[in-house]
Amino acid sequence: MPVNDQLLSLACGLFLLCAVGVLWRRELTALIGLLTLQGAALAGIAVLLALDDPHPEALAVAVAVGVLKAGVLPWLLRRILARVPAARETAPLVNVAASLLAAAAMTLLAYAAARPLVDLAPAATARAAPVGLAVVLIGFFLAATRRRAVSQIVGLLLVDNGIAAVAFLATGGVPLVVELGVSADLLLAVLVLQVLTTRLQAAFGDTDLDDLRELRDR
Amino acid sequence: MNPVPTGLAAAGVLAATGAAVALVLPARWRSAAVGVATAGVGAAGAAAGVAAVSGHGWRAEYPDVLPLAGVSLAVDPLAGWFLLLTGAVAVVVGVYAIGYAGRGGHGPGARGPLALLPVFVAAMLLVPAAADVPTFLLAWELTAVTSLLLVLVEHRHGPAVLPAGLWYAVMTQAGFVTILIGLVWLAAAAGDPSFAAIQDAAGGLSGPVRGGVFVLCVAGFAAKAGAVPLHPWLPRAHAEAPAHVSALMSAAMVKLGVYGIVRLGFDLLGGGPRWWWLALGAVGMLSALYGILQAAVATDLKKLLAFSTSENVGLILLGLAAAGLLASAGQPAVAAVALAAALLHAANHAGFKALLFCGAGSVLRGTGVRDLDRLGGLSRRMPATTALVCVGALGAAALPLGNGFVSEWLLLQALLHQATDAGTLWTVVAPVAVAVVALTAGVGVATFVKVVGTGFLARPRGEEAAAARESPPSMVAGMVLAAAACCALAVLPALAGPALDRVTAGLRAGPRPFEGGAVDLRLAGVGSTIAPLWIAAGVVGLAVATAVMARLAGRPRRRAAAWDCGDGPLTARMEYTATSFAEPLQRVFDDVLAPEQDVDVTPAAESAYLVRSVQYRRRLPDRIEARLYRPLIAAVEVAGRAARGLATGSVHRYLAYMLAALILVLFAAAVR
Amino acid sequence: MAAYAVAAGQAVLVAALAPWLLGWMRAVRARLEGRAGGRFGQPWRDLRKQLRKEPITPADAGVFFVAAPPVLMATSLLIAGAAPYVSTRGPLSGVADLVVVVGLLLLGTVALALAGLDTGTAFGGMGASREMTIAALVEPTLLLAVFALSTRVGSTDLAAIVAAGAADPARVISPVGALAAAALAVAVLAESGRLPVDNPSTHLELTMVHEAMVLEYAGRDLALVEWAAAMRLSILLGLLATLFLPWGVATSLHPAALAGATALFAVKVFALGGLLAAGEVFLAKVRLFRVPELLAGSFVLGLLAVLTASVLA
Amino acid sequence: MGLVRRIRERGRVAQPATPRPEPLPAAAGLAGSVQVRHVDAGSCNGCEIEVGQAFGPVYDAERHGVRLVASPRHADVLTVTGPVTVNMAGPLRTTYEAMPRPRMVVAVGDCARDCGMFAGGPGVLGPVGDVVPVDVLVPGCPPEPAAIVAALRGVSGR
Repeated sequence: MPVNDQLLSLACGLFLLCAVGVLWRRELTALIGLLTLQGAALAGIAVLLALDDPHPEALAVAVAVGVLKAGVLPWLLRRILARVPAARETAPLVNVAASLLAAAAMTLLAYAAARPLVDLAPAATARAAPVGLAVVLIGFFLAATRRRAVSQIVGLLLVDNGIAAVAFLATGGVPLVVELGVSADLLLAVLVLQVLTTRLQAAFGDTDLDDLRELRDR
Repeated sequence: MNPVPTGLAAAGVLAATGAAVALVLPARWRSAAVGVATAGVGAAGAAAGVAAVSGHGWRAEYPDVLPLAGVSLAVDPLAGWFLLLTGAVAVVVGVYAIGYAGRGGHGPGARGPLALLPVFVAAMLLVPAAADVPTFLLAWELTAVTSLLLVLVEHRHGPAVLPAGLWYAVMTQAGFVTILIGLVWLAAAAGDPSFAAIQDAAGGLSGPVRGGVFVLCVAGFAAKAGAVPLHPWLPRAHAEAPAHVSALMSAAMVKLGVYGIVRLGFDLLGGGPRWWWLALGAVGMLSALYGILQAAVATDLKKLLAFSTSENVGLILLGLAAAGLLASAGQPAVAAVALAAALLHAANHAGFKALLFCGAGSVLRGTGVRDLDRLGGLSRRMPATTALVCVGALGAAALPLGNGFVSEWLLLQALLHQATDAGTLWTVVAPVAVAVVALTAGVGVATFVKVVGTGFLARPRGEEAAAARESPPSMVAGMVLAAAACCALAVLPALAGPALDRVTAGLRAGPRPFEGGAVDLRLAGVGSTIAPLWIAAGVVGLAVATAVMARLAGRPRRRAAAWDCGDGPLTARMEYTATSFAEPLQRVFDDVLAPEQDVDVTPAAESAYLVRSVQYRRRLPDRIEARLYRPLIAAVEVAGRAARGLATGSVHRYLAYMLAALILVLFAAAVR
Repeated sequence: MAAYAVAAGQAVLVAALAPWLLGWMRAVRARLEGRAGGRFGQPWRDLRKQLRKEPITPADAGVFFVAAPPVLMATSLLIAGAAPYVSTRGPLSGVADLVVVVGLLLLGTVALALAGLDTGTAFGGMGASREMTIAALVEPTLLLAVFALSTRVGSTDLAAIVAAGAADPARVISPVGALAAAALAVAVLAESGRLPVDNPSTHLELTMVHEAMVLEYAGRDLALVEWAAAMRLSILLGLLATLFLPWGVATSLHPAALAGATALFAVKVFALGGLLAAGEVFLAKVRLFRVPELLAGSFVLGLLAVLTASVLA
Repeated sequence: MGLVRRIRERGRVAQPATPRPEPLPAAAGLAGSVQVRHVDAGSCNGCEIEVGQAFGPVYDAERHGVRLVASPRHADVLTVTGPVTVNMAGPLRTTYEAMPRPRMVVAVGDCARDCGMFAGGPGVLGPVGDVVPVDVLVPGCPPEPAAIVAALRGVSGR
């Protein structure tokens, strides 16, 4: 196996492990740390793919992705966290052990489901595409089962990272405009959630999103 | 002279004699005579089985025995394996029953129950020997009816016996109906009810017919085998039946369900598409996990053993599913290993479960209780039973030195063998199956540590256990036979290698699973070897050597009261009970088991902070039963109430119904 | 014949090394905690003394209590002799199977758990119950790691796996190897009763797992139990070392190769032990009911290792 | 990480060891390894604080082969503090009985020797020597950790 492929599979493994780690840990700071690492792994994947087929645009996308995912977004999340005292995911809707087993099941599902995709383009890069799919599923799962607003943002970011990874691996790169557009959307979402979290904290003294039910008209 | 028909004929004659003798002899001699006869039936059947697995085939037609269909018998290596297994269990149970049923002629020692015992065994021997659909169905139904009557033997002794019998009757008859429909459909489609003809014609049948037959029959067979979710009769019937009947049912009769699946799936239909085996594997994994989790938290000894039966049947079904899946993925060598694992595990389970149910019977007889929370201290009072149960528990826990280990090792070898060209499905299913087998094995170990540790060791937890008596010699002798079989299977499984080779070869499942080897079990398709004899010799030898050397180095041993933290002697109430032992596991699997717990704290009169007593109650309802069967039973009750409008009690009306039905049938025939 | 001598030599080596390893790990820990700590040889002195002291059987205990220490010791010795720590040319091919090794370890655990229940004390039962719970939950992780390792060679035979790894180092340093190593490492912590699953140096009965089972043992019984426990740690660390750092394991029976392999084995195990001891300074014991989370995590790692193995195959 | 820095800055806090004391002939069978079980037979807990210090990082009895254990079955030496009260006499005796032979008793503190200021008090039975045979006495009210360590070193011989 060429060195490049080895590095690529290493980056993909790290990418998936970070997602599993996000389910495993309860401390919100650790979550953000893992997200940063995952962003770096994603950027690594992008760089490796760009080096495979030297193209200035692809390299630019890779660098932009790295700055955004491993730099800007984690920084924003840390700022949110600084204002919110609850630093742990104390009681997720699904307990951690069950979440991890669910993650295992989703990984298996992703692997089985992505098989046709892999057969379509039997390159080394496409073989790793199920990793991205698994991360998308784990991200959704995280967003659906965690109470803290920050965990849910992290979940959404995982989904985005997963989509980006699938796109990179399956097609060898996303058009610059699409990727940047999606990322801008996401940036906006994070900023809105940041405001929301702060308000939530001010109103309820907590950032449990289940409290939002209280706002409903009866 | 061919030993197979001789053995079978001897079994038939002995069964008839035994039944007749039971009806004639006075109570004093009855159990001994019937026990010997039953053991004889078993020995004859086992001899026929041994002959069959060592290469003696046999087939015969008796067209005049039954009107219309006749009886057709044939014994091939597969049938021989199950004959051997059933016969061996019957030998153990026959010897055991001499003492167990010899209690002044009531309960299991009464005329009827004793007369039924050899008949039940003979019926079970007839099932694998059947060579056409009518004979098979006849033998199957005979087995079901005799076992049902035997389950009901102690119905005057406990209120739970009748409901248990009802559950068993309904489930086994429902299962019989699905098997009947399936096999008749298959025979109709093949044009001939004989197994040989079906085998020839099965390849040409359409996919939906084959699939439909497989689903119908496997549902019936799985119900008989006690696979989850068709298991609710099992913990009830096994717990409430007399111990020797439980042993026969759990060790032998349940295996007939496995036999049915093997016969149908691998022989008659000759393999099938992937979805058959995926479904079977899912049932197997569910049975294994759910069975062992329920066993882990059960405190009723016989109920625990019954759930463990579900678990082991699950593992066997998983092995069969793996064999089918691998065969359909073009991996015949590994498929043969998986099939051999399933068959060997069936034999191993027969050995240790017969032993354990007999042991449970001895405990029940010696103490009068089967609740582990009230047992304990039996290792002093019932040393022989304790030692024998330990042999069985070692096998059931699938630990090295026990017989269950070898077959679970084989199963794991088949599952671990990552065949790269077996397809995505296998890559995804195999790790899940390995994890399920591993978790099952782990929880199984905890379960049987609980059985031995809280049931037999330390101090008695109730006065019944404190007054325990050892069983009579014939019961111990029966258990010794079973234990000897377990030890043989544990240490020298290679002896079964040629037989298993012949069985798999007969099923055209693939090449021989084993490479020769007198002591090692060497796998042909997978590059692994196990040497149970060396493992056993190593552990025992090193343990003895260590003990001797340590003794030579040190001082003599002293016996003293257990360390009580300086505060008075320890009482039995301070011991861990079976419930407390299983509590951590119960908490870990809270979401699966959903126990109902109450804690009542009664404060003292002086202050709310001083506690006078704490009461803890726990109930573990069977969730699958509650979710699946309760609604079904409720629906049936509603339908029954509605149907009562049809039955007014008027004879004229009933006759009119019959007339209407007859006209309807004739009309349908005429139109067609 | 030479192969049997190698097996016996390995058993003696592990038995001799195990107390030293314990002493070394205690010393590392003491150093990091600012203490002076005992000498490396202290566990050996403890064992020598305990072997000479009087064993005591509780009044209500039976044969299980007396038999458990030799059985535990026997399983440890057998694994130590059979596993390819020094040479892949072991004579015990039907014993040196990864699944058999897992089973033998479990057999030792069961012997001790039954002994704990046999004493009839509350702590004995408590320790047995907890130990069996953990042992049951560790099994899936262990076997998935076995799965990932055996995929590459198509056999669960330890010697074959190690020989293949020693021949082709690139296979070992791969995502599969890393994931399987991580999964196995967590399982090893749980099996050998180290932090964060169990605290080997606790004096508080309510937090004990392994210690609670052996509270009744005295004299040579205790010596055997502690020696065997130390050996199990060496065995497990040795397995990690030989499976994931297989270099230097002798593939022949040449004396020089064997001597080099022995020295290298000791170095590897002590390095891993030092790492473990240093890591433990930073860890606290987790609650018993958080242990399933830890094991579920390592289970996922094992599963990923298996999947990666089949993807990259 | 903060802990790493703390470890690097703090280094070793253990005091340097004094020369090896004369070993007790009665303790020759222990051969440099002593496991200690502690019983508070009714002390004011002053001695407990000092015993705790003796096993702490500064005095660090572990470097002399002395370790605290969780069960008398594991112990060679019983350390006892305080005058023996009526209620603790029985547990003290059982603890001693529960220890495997050879076994020794180290009485720590003046109260353990002669009941100290509690002598003649209601509920006080007498000094430790009245209940179990005492091999070594550590005087002081409370004794210094160094004295306790020295006494234990005499037993361990290291």
